[in-house]
Amino acid sequence: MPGNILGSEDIILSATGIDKVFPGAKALNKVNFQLGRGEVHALLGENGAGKSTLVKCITGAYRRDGGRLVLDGVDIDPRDTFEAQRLGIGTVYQEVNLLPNLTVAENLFLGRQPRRFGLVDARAMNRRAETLLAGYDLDIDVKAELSSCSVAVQQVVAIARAVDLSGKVLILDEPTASLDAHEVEMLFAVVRRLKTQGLGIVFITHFLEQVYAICDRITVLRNGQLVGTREAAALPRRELIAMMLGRELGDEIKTVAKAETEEGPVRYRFSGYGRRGHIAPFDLEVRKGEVVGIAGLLGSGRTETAEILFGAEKADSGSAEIEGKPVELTSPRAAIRHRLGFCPEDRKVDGIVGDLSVRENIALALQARRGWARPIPRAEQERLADQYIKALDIRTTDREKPIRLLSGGNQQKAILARWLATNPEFLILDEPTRGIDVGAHAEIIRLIENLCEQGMSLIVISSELDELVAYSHRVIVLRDRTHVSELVGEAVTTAHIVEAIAAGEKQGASR
Amino acid sequence: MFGSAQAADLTVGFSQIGSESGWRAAETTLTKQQAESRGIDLKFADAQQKQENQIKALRSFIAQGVDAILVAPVVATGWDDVLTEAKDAEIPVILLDRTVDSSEDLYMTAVTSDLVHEGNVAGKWLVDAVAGKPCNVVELQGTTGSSPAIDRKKGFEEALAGHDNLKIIRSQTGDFTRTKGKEVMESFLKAEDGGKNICALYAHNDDMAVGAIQAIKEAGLKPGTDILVVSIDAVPDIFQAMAAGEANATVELTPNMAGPAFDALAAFKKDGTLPPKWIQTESKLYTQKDDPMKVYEEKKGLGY
Amino acid sequence: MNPRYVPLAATIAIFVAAYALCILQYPNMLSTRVIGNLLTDNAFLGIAAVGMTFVILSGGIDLSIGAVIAFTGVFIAVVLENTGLHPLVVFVLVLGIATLFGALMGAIIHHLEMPPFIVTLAGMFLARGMAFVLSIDSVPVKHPFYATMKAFYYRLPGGGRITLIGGLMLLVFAAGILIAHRTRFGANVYALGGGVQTARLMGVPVARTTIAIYAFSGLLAGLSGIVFSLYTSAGYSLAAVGVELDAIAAVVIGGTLLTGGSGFVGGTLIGILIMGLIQTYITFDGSLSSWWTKILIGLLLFGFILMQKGFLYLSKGGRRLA
Amino acid sequence: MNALKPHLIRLAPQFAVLVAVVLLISLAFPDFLKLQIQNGRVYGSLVDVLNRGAPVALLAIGMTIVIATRGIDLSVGAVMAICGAVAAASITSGHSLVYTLALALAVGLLCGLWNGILVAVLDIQPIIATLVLMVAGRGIAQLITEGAILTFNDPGLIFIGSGSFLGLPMPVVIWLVFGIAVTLLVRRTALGMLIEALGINRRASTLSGVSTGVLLVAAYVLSGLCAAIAGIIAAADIKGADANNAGLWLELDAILAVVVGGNSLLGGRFSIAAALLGALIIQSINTGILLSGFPPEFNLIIKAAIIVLILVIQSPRIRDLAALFGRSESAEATVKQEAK
Ligand SMILES: Nc1ncnc2c1ncn2[C@@H]1O[C@H](COP(=O)(O)OP(=O)(O)OP(=O)(O)O)[C@@H](O)[C@H]1O
Ligand SMILES: Nc1ncnc2c1ncn2[C@@H]1O[C@H](COP(=O)(O)OP(=O)(O)OP(=O)(O)O)[C@@H](O)[C@H]1O
Ligand SMILES: [Mg+2]
Ligand SMILES: [Mg+2]
Repeated sequence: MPGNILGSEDIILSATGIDKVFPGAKALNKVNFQLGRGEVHALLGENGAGKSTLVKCITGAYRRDGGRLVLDGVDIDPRDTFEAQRLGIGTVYQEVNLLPNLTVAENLFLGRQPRRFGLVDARAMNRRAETLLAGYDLDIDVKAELSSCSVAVQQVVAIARAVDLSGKVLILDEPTASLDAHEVEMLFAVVRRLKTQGLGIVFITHFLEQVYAICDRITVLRNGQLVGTREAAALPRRELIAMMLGRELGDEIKTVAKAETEEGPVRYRFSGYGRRGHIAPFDLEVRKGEVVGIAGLLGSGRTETAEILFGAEKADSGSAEIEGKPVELTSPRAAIRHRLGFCPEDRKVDGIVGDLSVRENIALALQARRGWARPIPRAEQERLADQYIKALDIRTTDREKPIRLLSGGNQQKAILARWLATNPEFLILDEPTRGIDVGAHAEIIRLIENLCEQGMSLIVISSELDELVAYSHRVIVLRDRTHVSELVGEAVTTAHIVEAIAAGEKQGASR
Repeated sequence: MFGSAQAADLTVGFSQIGSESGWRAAETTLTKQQAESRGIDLKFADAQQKQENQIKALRSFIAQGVDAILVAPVVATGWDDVLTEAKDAEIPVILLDRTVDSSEDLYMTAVTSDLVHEGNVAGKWLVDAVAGKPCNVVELQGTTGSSPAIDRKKGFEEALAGHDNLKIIRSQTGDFTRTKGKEVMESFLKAEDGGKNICALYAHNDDMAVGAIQAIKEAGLKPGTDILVVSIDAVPDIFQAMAAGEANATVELTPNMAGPAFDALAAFKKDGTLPPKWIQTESKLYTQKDDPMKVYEEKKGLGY
Repeated sequence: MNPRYVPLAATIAIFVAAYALCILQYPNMLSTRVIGNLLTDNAFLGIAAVGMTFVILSGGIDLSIGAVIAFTGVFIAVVLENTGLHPLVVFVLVLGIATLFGALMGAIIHHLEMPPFIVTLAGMFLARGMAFVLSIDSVPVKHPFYATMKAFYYRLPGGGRITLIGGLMLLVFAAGILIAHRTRFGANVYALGGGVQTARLMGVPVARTTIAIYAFSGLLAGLSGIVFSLYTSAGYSLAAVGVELDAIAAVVIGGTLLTGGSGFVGGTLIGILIMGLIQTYITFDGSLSSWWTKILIGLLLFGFILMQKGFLYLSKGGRRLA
Repeated sequence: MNALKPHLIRLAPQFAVLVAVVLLISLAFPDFLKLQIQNGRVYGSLVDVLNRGAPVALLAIGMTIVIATRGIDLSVGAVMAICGAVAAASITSGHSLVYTLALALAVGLLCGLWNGILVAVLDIQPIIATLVLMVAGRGIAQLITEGAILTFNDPGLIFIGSGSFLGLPMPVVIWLVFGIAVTLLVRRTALGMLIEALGINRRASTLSGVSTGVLLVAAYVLSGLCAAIAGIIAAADIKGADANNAGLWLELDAILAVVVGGNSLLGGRFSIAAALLGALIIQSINTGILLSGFPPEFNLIIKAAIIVLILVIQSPRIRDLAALFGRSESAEATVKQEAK
């Protein structure tokens, strides 16, 4: 077994023989994990491999069923995350785990507010919060409630909090899932700084470029078991993927020459569509079998565009047409009746129905469209669920498991399955590949391509420009809640998109 | 800033406990009628069964500067402060239907019946009715902790003391309601051999007795014959039952407490005569011999 | 203005407007007597409502407070009657019991993962049951110390009084505001209200906080019981029935969300005053029958909630899809 | 049979508790289990439990659905009083039985609609929204009866309260039939699942196209209907509408029944059958206390103690502990197998 590359005095955190059993599933099986001082250590694996579970066992969020934890040469057994924090382990959990009802500053300093005469000194706290966030280029009102911030801002806040908390170890569980390149760079700068301070950093992600950009060593898990630990520099990408999947993967992203945008008839036309204070009026046309990508920086209004198209937010100007006929898309229900589908960005809040089973979650939208009086027979639901569990490779012990017990990536796939089951003609995907592993990532992109070949129209929002470029016929670039430019056909390249965003930025700056 | 005192007419504040029973509603109706017939401006405050609300109401009557206050206290204790305040503001207070355990100089008079006495009258009737024969009695108590429940129990037990032929074999609360009266009676019947063991029922109010009578009938027994029924209050419905031979006796608690109160008040306002500290209303016993249908017709319209 | 404070501002605005309307109709309502009464008469409710605010902010509910108030009163009266203990000693004793009782409920809620609604409902049965067992009679308190405490008030010009208990309520509110907004414990309470799971992951000591919250609510219910016993000079097992619902209503009218995590202790004070105002208005009117009183209370409650909604709606300019 | 199995497993704890409570009572009072036929109807304490439990059982049906949507309905007691009063007022003023029943049920629906609109459209928190009707509703009921008990003699209406059908008291027949009907309605259609989804995550359900607003209103309307039936039964039972006391504090018993039935107050998964068992458990305790002969001042303590005991046994933590015991054994077994 590898792992003895470092001398024991260089090990800051060592987990040996960690076991974790959930009813019906063995999530971790005698996993060993060694984290060095001043090291960035990637923890990789497919969705449901047990990465988050291992992290939670280390931070005391879960009680481990077996194994030993040694921090800085001392045996530890944190009973809760509070204790782990005190021991110097700062963590960003996978789903943004902050409190929406507290202010940004309160979130940052919860449990360790600066005090004067025994009372919380709010002014000092806000000041320190501002300085802290300035280090991440985030200039927001720290007195605002967290719920008023976008997912991305929340993610940055969570990172800032964890970094500030970590004296010895920093654990980042998919911190970059909703960040764009700029924020990622910023995060890496911070990580490098911490590294020189001798912290051990655990980094979980599904973006392999990021792994190679910053990590020193890589540990791979599969099905709750340790596959191995390697030096990043000595592990070629192909081999890494094979370690993770247990098989070779073909082309990750087929940058196939996509079928020329057929100049077919416009199926969906939105003109002057907008909502005051949310998104400026825009025109949008989508053809049959066309994939329209939406790019932009955080908070540029991509999610709002999607929500308004789907009727989750009511448009207060403009009109919508489907095949030349004017339609009212004023509620999700109406949109679904016109065969639209919408896979939201924040799966925990907008997506999953936690206590319902995977089967019911998949059947939900279809059932809602059929109406309550015509239940989908149980057998049919089971067939549907099984079909998508197989097609999307959803890792679950069985289809009757409550969906909240699935790993993050697998939840995402189940939500996608919910919409595919309704057989939509127009599907809006907001960050569909967030938190999805390499294998499944490729699957989903293939799926998107298949869907549009079958004549489905798609709008895809993604922060991963490579991916966006790979399947989009057209890309719309947003800035400041305004559609600023549209790239078509040959012009759809990463470079052009970045340029369009930047041009917008310059434009904005000159204003 | 302060409202001009109404010189001509009297303004009287009335703090009523609430409206938890037909009897209470009748008392309210009669008080309003009495006030109207005397040209008194009655300020009515319903306390929703809460003493704190009654105290609040009294305070706000004082703040408004009424000429007198009627209060039907929900409980005997806890009135010293607010009564002192009223006294300081020189507003006479008359207690209706129950007394308080404050010092006597804090209120002008109390118009009440004697709750213990009521229980006693009911008990005496039963002692006489069974005439020395052994008799097992079941008791339906009022709301646990309420003063009528405590006093009517006490008075009844006093009347039975020394008559060893009478035994209270079961006693449970029926919350003064018909539903609970019926439910509890059902369980008494089950527990005492289908009711064969029970010779008489004593209920702390008529409503529970009416409920219990239904339970007895549904169990296949004859209320009034197989099981004697005696209760208190004299609400109209019990007279119907008596007329039908299903109830035997009831002790009247008159809902007209306000009449004597207003009389006393008028006398006081006229020439300062102070009434006696306790104006006791009559606790009249009605039995099947008293032409129950006639009494029913009399009482029907009183808002019970 | 920070959007956080909009509900609070709305509540205050509504209260002031409503009071002004009342005065227009009954000029007497501006007297210091009415204002003093508003404080004195609602003192016990206010104190209990502070505890309830914390519980609700944490996403829980405490249905036991009315029963605890009754128990406290009966306990004090019975002990004073049967022993030679000084009332202050009895107060300390009963506060200890009430706090322990609350802590026990908190521990059950946390460790057995049972819903607060049910645990505190059982607590309500238990506390009132214990009061019954102590005495079903209403027991007067005749200790001279009570008279001393009651003689302790500040006379306002115009005949109104700020009594000891009215002042105590204001103090408790001040302390509550300080604890809620200026201590780590307070922040943890809000954190629990935002989501127990998340709070746990963020390192909030969930067990300790939950137990402390219910213990605090128990303590204040006990204090409220003491105030009630001072207010009525008696202990009565049927006292304070349904006070928990009044307290909940006051908390919610004060702008706190029942789902937890959002609201202000100061808002609860306004809520209490609004409820007191409704009652004062009804007695000043004096023409309402028992049933119209209930209907009007319901309608006014509805009116206040509606106005608050209206304010929020206007200030936010519409809301996200629920 | 196989399809029934998960349901039976779900109901097992409630069954066990009910049996335990009944056995406990019959230990103290052996006649508790005795049933006999009298006047063509079954007669005995067990029937009393079913019969007296009718109002709470009916309320629990609606309450289960409302709680499943993550709401709560405090107004049911008051709505009972209103509907009982309406029925009594209508029958005494000479309307036909059918008209009377229709009117009372319609009023119940209306009350439910009011609550539903407050919760779903005005977005008021359920406790507070229904508190409005809880307070005002009793006033409305008293307004109808003017504070008195409105007595009636219509044999048809009385039959609903104390008549019998196939030897069973009418209230029992009514709640059984209604319970089965509602269960079939929600389980044979997709309503059950949609309500659960709504209760667990309203926003996600709305985004999936579920008409959450309509469902929410419907839940409260159903609760209003249940309260109306319960109110009619309560009035018919005592041949009079007691606006002051009908249904007083029954909302708490109904909520307790739902929870004793193992339903979560946080919404989501629900079982009506379990809630009905919960209602029976509570009624058994009540009847048992009455039969026990203890002085009434002990009623509350006994009730509280038994309920706490039941809930502790049912609490997720204790269940987990039990499961842990079971599992650690099986885990050991698998380890041994692996070793071989
Ligand atoms: N509380 C739980 N109860 C039962 N099973 C669970 C629970 N939490 C996680 N699991 C299961 O444990 C396995 C590991 O989940 P984990 O969240 O650690 O995966 P992961 O590697 O983080 O995946 P992802 O990349 O999708 O986040 C999954 O199969 C999941 O279904
Ligand atoms: N870096 C930032 N600084 C300040 N505010 C931000 C920032 N990023 C986002 N926001 C705010 O968050 C809100 C989110 O808008 P929206 O959800 O439409 O963004 P988006 O383009 O979908 O971004 P993403 O989906 O990547 O989070 C906006 O109101 C914006 O003001
Ligand atoms: Mg994970
Ligand atoms: Mg977005």
